[in-house]
Amino acid sequence: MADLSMEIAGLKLKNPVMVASGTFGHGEEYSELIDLRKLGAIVTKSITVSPREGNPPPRIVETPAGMLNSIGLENDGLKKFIEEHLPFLAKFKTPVIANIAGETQKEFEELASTLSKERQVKALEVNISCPNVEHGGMQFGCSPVGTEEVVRAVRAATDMPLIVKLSPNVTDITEIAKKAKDSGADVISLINTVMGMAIDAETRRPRINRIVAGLSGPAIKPIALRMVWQVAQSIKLPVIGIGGIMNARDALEFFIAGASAVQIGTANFVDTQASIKTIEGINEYLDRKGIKDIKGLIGTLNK
Amino acid sequence: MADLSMEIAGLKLKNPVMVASGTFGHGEEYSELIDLRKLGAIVTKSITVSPREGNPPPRIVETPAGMLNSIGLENDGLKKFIEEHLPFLAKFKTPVIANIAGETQKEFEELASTLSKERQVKALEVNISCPNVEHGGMQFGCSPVGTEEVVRAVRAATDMPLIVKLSPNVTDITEIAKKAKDSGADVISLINTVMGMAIDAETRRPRINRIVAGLSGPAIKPIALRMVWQVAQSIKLPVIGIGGIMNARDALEFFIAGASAVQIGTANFVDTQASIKTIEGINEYLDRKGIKDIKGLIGTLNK
Amino acid sequence: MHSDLKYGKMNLMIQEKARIVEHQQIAPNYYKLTLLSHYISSNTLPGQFIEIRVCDFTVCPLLRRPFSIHGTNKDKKTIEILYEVVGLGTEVLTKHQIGQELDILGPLGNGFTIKKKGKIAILVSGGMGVAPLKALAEHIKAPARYVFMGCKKMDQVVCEKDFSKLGFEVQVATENGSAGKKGLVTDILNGFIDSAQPSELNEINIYACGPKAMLKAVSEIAQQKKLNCQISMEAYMACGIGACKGCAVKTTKGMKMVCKDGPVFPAQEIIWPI
Amino acid sequence: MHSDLKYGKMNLMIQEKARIVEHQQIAPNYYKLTLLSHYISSNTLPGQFIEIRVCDFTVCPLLRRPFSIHGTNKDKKTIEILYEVVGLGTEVLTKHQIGQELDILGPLGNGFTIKKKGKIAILVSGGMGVAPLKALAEHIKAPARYVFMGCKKMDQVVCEKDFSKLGFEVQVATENGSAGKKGLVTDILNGFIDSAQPSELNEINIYACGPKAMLKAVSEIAQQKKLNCQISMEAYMACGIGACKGCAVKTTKGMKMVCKDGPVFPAQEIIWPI
Ligand SMILES: Cc1cc2nc3c(=O)[nH]c(=O)nc-3n(C[C@H](O)[C@H](O)[C@H](O)COP(=O)(O)OP(=O)(O)OC[C@H]3O[C@@H](n4cnc5c(N)ncnc54)[C@H](O)[C@@H]3O)c2cc1C
Ligand SMILES: Cc1cc2nc3c(=O)[nH]c(=O)nc-3n(C[C@H](O)[C@H](O)[C@H](O)COP(=O)(O)OP(=O)(O)OC[C@H]3O[C@@H](n4cnc5c(N)ncnc54)[C@H](O)[C@@H]3O)c2cc1C
Ligand SMILES: Cc1cc2nc3c(=O)[nH]c(=O)nc-3n(C[C@H](O)[C@H](O)[C@H](O)COP(=O)(O)O)c2cc1C
Ligand SMILES: Cc1cc2nc3c(=O)[nH]c(=O)nc-3n(C[C@H](O)[C@H](O)[C@H](O)COP(=O)(O)O)c2cc1C
Ligand code: FES
Ligand code: FES
Repeated sequence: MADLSMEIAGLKLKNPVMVASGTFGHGEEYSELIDLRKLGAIVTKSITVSPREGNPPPRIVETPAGMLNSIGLENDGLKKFIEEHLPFLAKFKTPVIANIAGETQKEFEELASTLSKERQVKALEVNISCPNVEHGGMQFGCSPVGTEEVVRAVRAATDMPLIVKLSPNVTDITEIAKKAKDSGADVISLINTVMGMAIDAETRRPRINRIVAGLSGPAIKPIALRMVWQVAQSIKLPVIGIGGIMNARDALEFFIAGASAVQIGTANFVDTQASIKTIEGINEYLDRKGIKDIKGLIGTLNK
Repeated sequence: MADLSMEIAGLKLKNPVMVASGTFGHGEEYSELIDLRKLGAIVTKSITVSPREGNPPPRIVETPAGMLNSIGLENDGLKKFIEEHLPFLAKFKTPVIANIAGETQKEFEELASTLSKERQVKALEVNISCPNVEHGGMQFGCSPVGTEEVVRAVRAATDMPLIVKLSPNVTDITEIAKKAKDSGADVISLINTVMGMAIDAETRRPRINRIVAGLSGPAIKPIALRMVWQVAQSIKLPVIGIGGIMNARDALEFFIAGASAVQIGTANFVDTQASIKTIEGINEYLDRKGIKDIKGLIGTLNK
Repeated sequence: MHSDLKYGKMNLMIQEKARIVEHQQIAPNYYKLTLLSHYISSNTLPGQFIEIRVCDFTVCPLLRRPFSIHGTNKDKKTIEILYEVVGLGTEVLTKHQIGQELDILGPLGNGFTIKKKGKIAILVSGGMGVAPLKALAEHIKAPARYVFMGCKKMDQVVCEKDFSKLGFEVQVATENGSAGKKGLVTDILNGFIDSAQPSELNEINIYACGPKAMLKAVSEIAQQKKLNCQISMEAYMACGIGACKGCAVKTTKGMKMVCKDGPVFPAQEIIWPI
Repeated sequence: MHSDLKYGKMNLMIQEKARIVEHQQIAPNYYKLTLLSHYISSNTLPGQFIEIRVCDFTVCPLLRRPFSIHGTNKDKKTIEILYEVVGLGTEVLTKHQIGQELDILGPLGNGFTIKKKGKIAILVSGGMGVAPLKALAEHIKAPARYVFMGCKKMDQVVCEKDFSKLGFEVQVATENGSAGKKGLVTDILNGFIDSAQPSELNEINIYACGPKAMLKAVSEIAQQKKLNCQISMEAYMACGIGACKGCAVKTTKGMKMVCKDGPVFPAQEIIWPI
C-alpha cells in the first residue's frame, strides 16, 4: 500500500480524495451508502449566512457526458449548519472543509470568522465561482478585483487553511489564481462549473428555469485538467483538481498535471461508490507502478 | 416542405446548415460520400498565406463526448487553395465560405483581399480563435483590442459578407462580439474549440504533443449554445451557431437560441451523413410543427 | 381513531448490481423489467422508487434514471419496473437482456400514506402513472376500490387485470376513444364525484400518479371538493437521495425535494405550476 | 521490367450499415468479427481498413475506430476484422452480437504495393499487426514466403494456419518464450538476414505491421541492409478519410496522413520517433 497521506497548507488528509461541494449535501444522505471515514475530506454544500431557498425548478438537466445545474445555493444557512449538520459530520472524524458563499464581502467575513471557531472545520473553501446566483458568486470570481476583495476579507477573518475555488469562465485563469494567491489564499481549487445552456426544442423552453446554468461532469474534464495544469505551472500554491473526475484514472491525470488533491462531484450521482473506488484505484495504480508515495506523482507530466 | 432558405448579410443560402472549418477539408474527401450540392455552405479549412505543415503528432484524442485537436492549421496555403481546391469546390455551386487565419494583421489583409477577388468565394470567415498556433489565432480573439485590429483590417480589404469566428475562451463573449461588430463584422460565428487537455496516466505523457488543445464535439454543446444565446441577446447581428451539433435536434436548439445558421463540425467524423441528416431533420421538424419558414424559429425561446 | 399507515422512509437504501430475470415489451413503447434484489424486494413501500444506471460502460447517458417500483415478489426476491421509452436513457434500457446486470440504487423516497379512514379509495393514473399505483393497490383495504386510468390510446392501457384481481373497479379513458371513454381521466373522476352522495365525499381518498398536467387537474378537483388526495410527483433527478437539491418542487412548506421528501406529496401542498 | 501491383486508392469509399454474421473470441482479448458488406467485400485491397462506429446510441465513445480488413470473402460478401480489446471502443465492440448491424466506413487508405521484383517475401507482424498481413498474404506470389510473428505470449499467436495454408513458413517469437523463440520478432528477422547470402538480400521484400517500436526497429534493419520494406502505420484517427489532418506522421516528404496517404508507407520515408 502506497502512502496516500497529504498535507496541504497545514490541512492533514489521510488521502487526497475529497467530495466536491454541492454534490454530497452535508454527508447525511451518503452516510447510508459509503463509509465517510474513508474519504480524504468532505467539502460541504456552500453555506450562506441566511438560509436560501434556491432557484425555481427545473434546476438540472443532463447533457452529453455532463449535466447542467442551477441550484442557486439552496441551503439551511450558517446557524443551522453549525447546530445540525456539523455535529453529524463531526462523528466521522473526516476533515470537514466548509465551503462558504457570501453575497457581499461582509457576508464572507462573517461566514469565515464564525466557522473558524468550529473545531470540526479544518479548512475553508471560498466559493467565488457559483454561476447560479444574482449576487456574489461568479461576479467575484471572474475578475481579479472581485477575487482580491473577497479573499482579503476572508483571509483577515480566519487563520485556517484558505482554499479559493475558481470559476473556469474566464479568459486567463492564471491571472485570477495569482490574484487569489497575492490576496492570501493558501490553496487554489478548480474548477467550478462552466456556464452552459440547453433548450427543449419540442417546447422551445429552456431546460433550466434560469436559462443559463453550470455544466459539470466528464464533458468538462479536459477543460478542468487544462486549467489545473496552467495554474500549477504558474503559481507556487497547492492546487485541488475538480471537474469530471469519474474514477482513479481521471484523478491520476490531475495529480500528474500538478494537483495535490482532487474532488469528486457529479460522479457521486452516477455511482455513490465513486469516491471510494477512486481511492482504491489510486492505490492500485501506485502499487503497480512501484510508486511509494502519491506525492511522488504530483506534477510529473513527461513533456 | 418548409422554406429553409436564408439570407445572412447578403449571403444567400438554400438552407442554413454549413460544414465547419477544419472538419471537412476542402470538400474533396467528403464529395465521395455526400452530395455537396445539398449543403447550405461549405466553410473551408483555415487558409493561411503560406502553406503550413501543422503541429507534430499526436494531434487528436477522444475525450468524454468530445475530442481534442491540435492540428495547427495544416493547409496548402493561399496560392494552392485558389489554384487547386477552389476550382474543385466551384463545381458544386454550393456557396464557399473561405475561412482565413493570419499570423498578423497584414496577413489577414492579404488573405481577405486576394480571396475577395474569387467569384466562387461568397463570404469570408475570419478565424481569430484558433487555440493551436503560436502566433495569431486566439491571441487576437481573446481580447477586444486584438479583435478590433484584425476585423478592421479585413473589413478594409473586402466587400464580402464578413463573418468573425469567436473563441469561447473568454470571460465575456458579448464584449468581444460587440467589438467585432463595431469593427465591421457582418456576422458572428461561434464557437471555436474550448481549450482543454488530456494525459495518458500510464505513460504520464500528454495525449497531444502541444499539451493544450481544442475541445470540440457534443461535450461543448451547452457552452456553445449559451454563448450563441448571449451574443444573440446582446447585439443585432446574425449569428452562426457552432459547437457539438450532431443532429437536427441539436441544430434546432441553436436556431431557437437565436442563430440564423449552424455549422456541423466534429459530427462529420462520427457520421459522414450528419450534415445531410440535419437538413432533413430540420425539415421534418418544421413540417411537424407547422412552421412554414425556418426564419420563424430564430430566437423564439419561450422564457 | 384511525391511525394511517404512514409509509415514510423507514428502510435503508443500497446500491447493488441486480440481475435481470425478465424483460419484455408489453405494449408499443412499454416494457416490464424484473430484477433480482433480495434486499429491495422485501424492503419496499408502495410509492418508493429506484434509480437505475441504464448503461455502465458509457458516461452518456450519465445520470441514473428514476423508476417507480411496480411490484415486488418476496418469494422470488424480485422487483418489477414498468417503463415507457421516452428518450435516450429508456431507449438504452430496452437493450438489456435477461441474465445481464443493472446497477440500481434504492429503495428511494417516501411512499404513499395509506389512509385507514375513508371507505372509498380512488387511484388515478395517467400513462405510466400506473406503475407505482399497482404496487399501492396491493395494500389498499378500503371496501370500495376504484382505478381510473387515463391513456393516450388503447395500446397503452395496461395492468387492468392486476387491478381487477385486487378487487378494483377499473374505468378507462383514452384520448382518442379507442378504449373506454373518450376523453381525459379527470372526466371520469369528475363524473364519479358529481354523482357521489355528499356523505360519500368524506370517505374518498385519492392516490394519483401521472403527468404534471393531470396531477394538477386532479389536485384542483380534490381541493375544490376538499377531498383527501396524495400525488406522486416526477422531476428530473441527479442524486435521487436528497443531496444535490436538483429535483426541487415548490410547496406550501417551502422547497421540497421530490426524491427525498417525495415523490408522494399531499396534493394541497404543491404550488402549481411547477 | 517488373511492374509492381501498386494498390493505390482506386476504389471509392462508402458508409453503410453492415450486419454481423460472426463474432467470436479467438484468444484472450482477441476477437474476430465478420460483417456482411457486398461492396467492400469485393472492393478491397490488402492493407486497407474500415472505420467502425462501435456504438450508435451514444456519443461516448464518439469517434469511429479504425480496423484493418483481415480478410474478404467475395462469395459470401463478407469482410473480416481481427481485433484486440485495448480500451473503451474495442470493449464496446465486443458487446455486439450476430444479427446486429454496425455502421462502417470504407474501404479506406492505400494498401500495400505488392512487389513483383524479388523472390523472397517476408511478412513481419507484431501483435495485432497480423490483421492486415493475412489479407496481404493471399496476394503474394513470391516463391519464398515467410511470416515472422512477434507476440507477447502463446495465447496471442493467431492465424498461423492461415499463413501455412498459403505456403508461408511461419516463425514465431514470444516475449516470454511460451511459443516459438523467446525474444522479439526482430531477432528472427535479424537472424534470417544474417544467414542470408548477399545475393539473396536483393531479393527480399519486407511487409510489416505492428506496434510503433517494432516498426521502427524493422525499418532500421531494412535501412541498414538496404532492403525494400513497407510498413503499415497506426495513428489515432478522427475522420479516417484525410479531411481533419489529425492522423499526421512526419515523413521525408513532409507531413502525411496515415488514413489517406497511408496506412502503408515505404519504411525509409518515416521520420522516427513519431
Ligand atoms: C420518482 C419517479 C418515478 C418514476 N417512475 C417511472 C416509472 O415507473 N416508469 C416510467 O416509465 N417512468 C418513470 N419515471 C420517469 C422516468 O424517470 C423518465 O421517463 C426517464 O428518466 C426518462 O429518461 P430518458 O433518458 O429516456 O429521457 P430523456 O431523454 O432524459 O427525456 C425525455 C423526456 O422525458 C423528460 N424526463 C426526463 N427525465 C424525467 C424525470 N425524471 N421525470 C420526468 N420527466 C423526465 C424530459 O424532460 C424529456 O421531455 C419516474 C420519474 C420519477 C421522478
Ligand atoms: C489503420 C489502422 C488499422 C488498425 N487495424 C487494427 C486491427 O486490425 N485490429 C486491431 O485490434 N486494432 C487495429 N488498429 C488499432 C485500433 O484502431 C485501436 O486499437 C482502437 O481504435 C482502440 O480503441 P479503444 O477505444 O479500444 O482504445 P482507446 O481507449 O481509445 O485507447 C487505448 C489505447 O490504444 C491507443 N490507441 C487508440 N486508438 C489508436 C489508434 N487508432 N492507433 C493506435 N493506437 C491507438 C491509445 O493511445 C491507448 O493507449 C488499427 C489502427 C489503425 C490506425
Ligand atoms: C448539483 C451541483 C451543485 C453544486 N453546488 C455547488 C456549491 O454549492 N458550491 C460550490 O462551490 N460548487 C458547487 N458545485 C460545483 C462542484 O463542486 C464542482 O466544482 C463541479 O461540479 C465540477 O466538478 P464535477 O464535474 O466533478 O461535478 C455544484 C455542482 C453540482 C453538479
Ligand atoms: C480537427 C479540427 C480542426 C479544426 N480546424 C479549424 C480551422 O482550421 N479553422 C477554424 O476556424 N476552426 C477549426 N476547427 C473548429 C471547428 O470549426 C468548430 O468551430 C469546432 O470544432 C466546434 O464545433 P464542433 O463541436 O461541431 O466540432 C477545427 C475543429 C476540429 C475538430
Ligand atoms: S435528485 Fe438530488 S436532491 Fe433529489
Ligand atoms: S483521420 Fe482525419 S486526416 Fe486522417
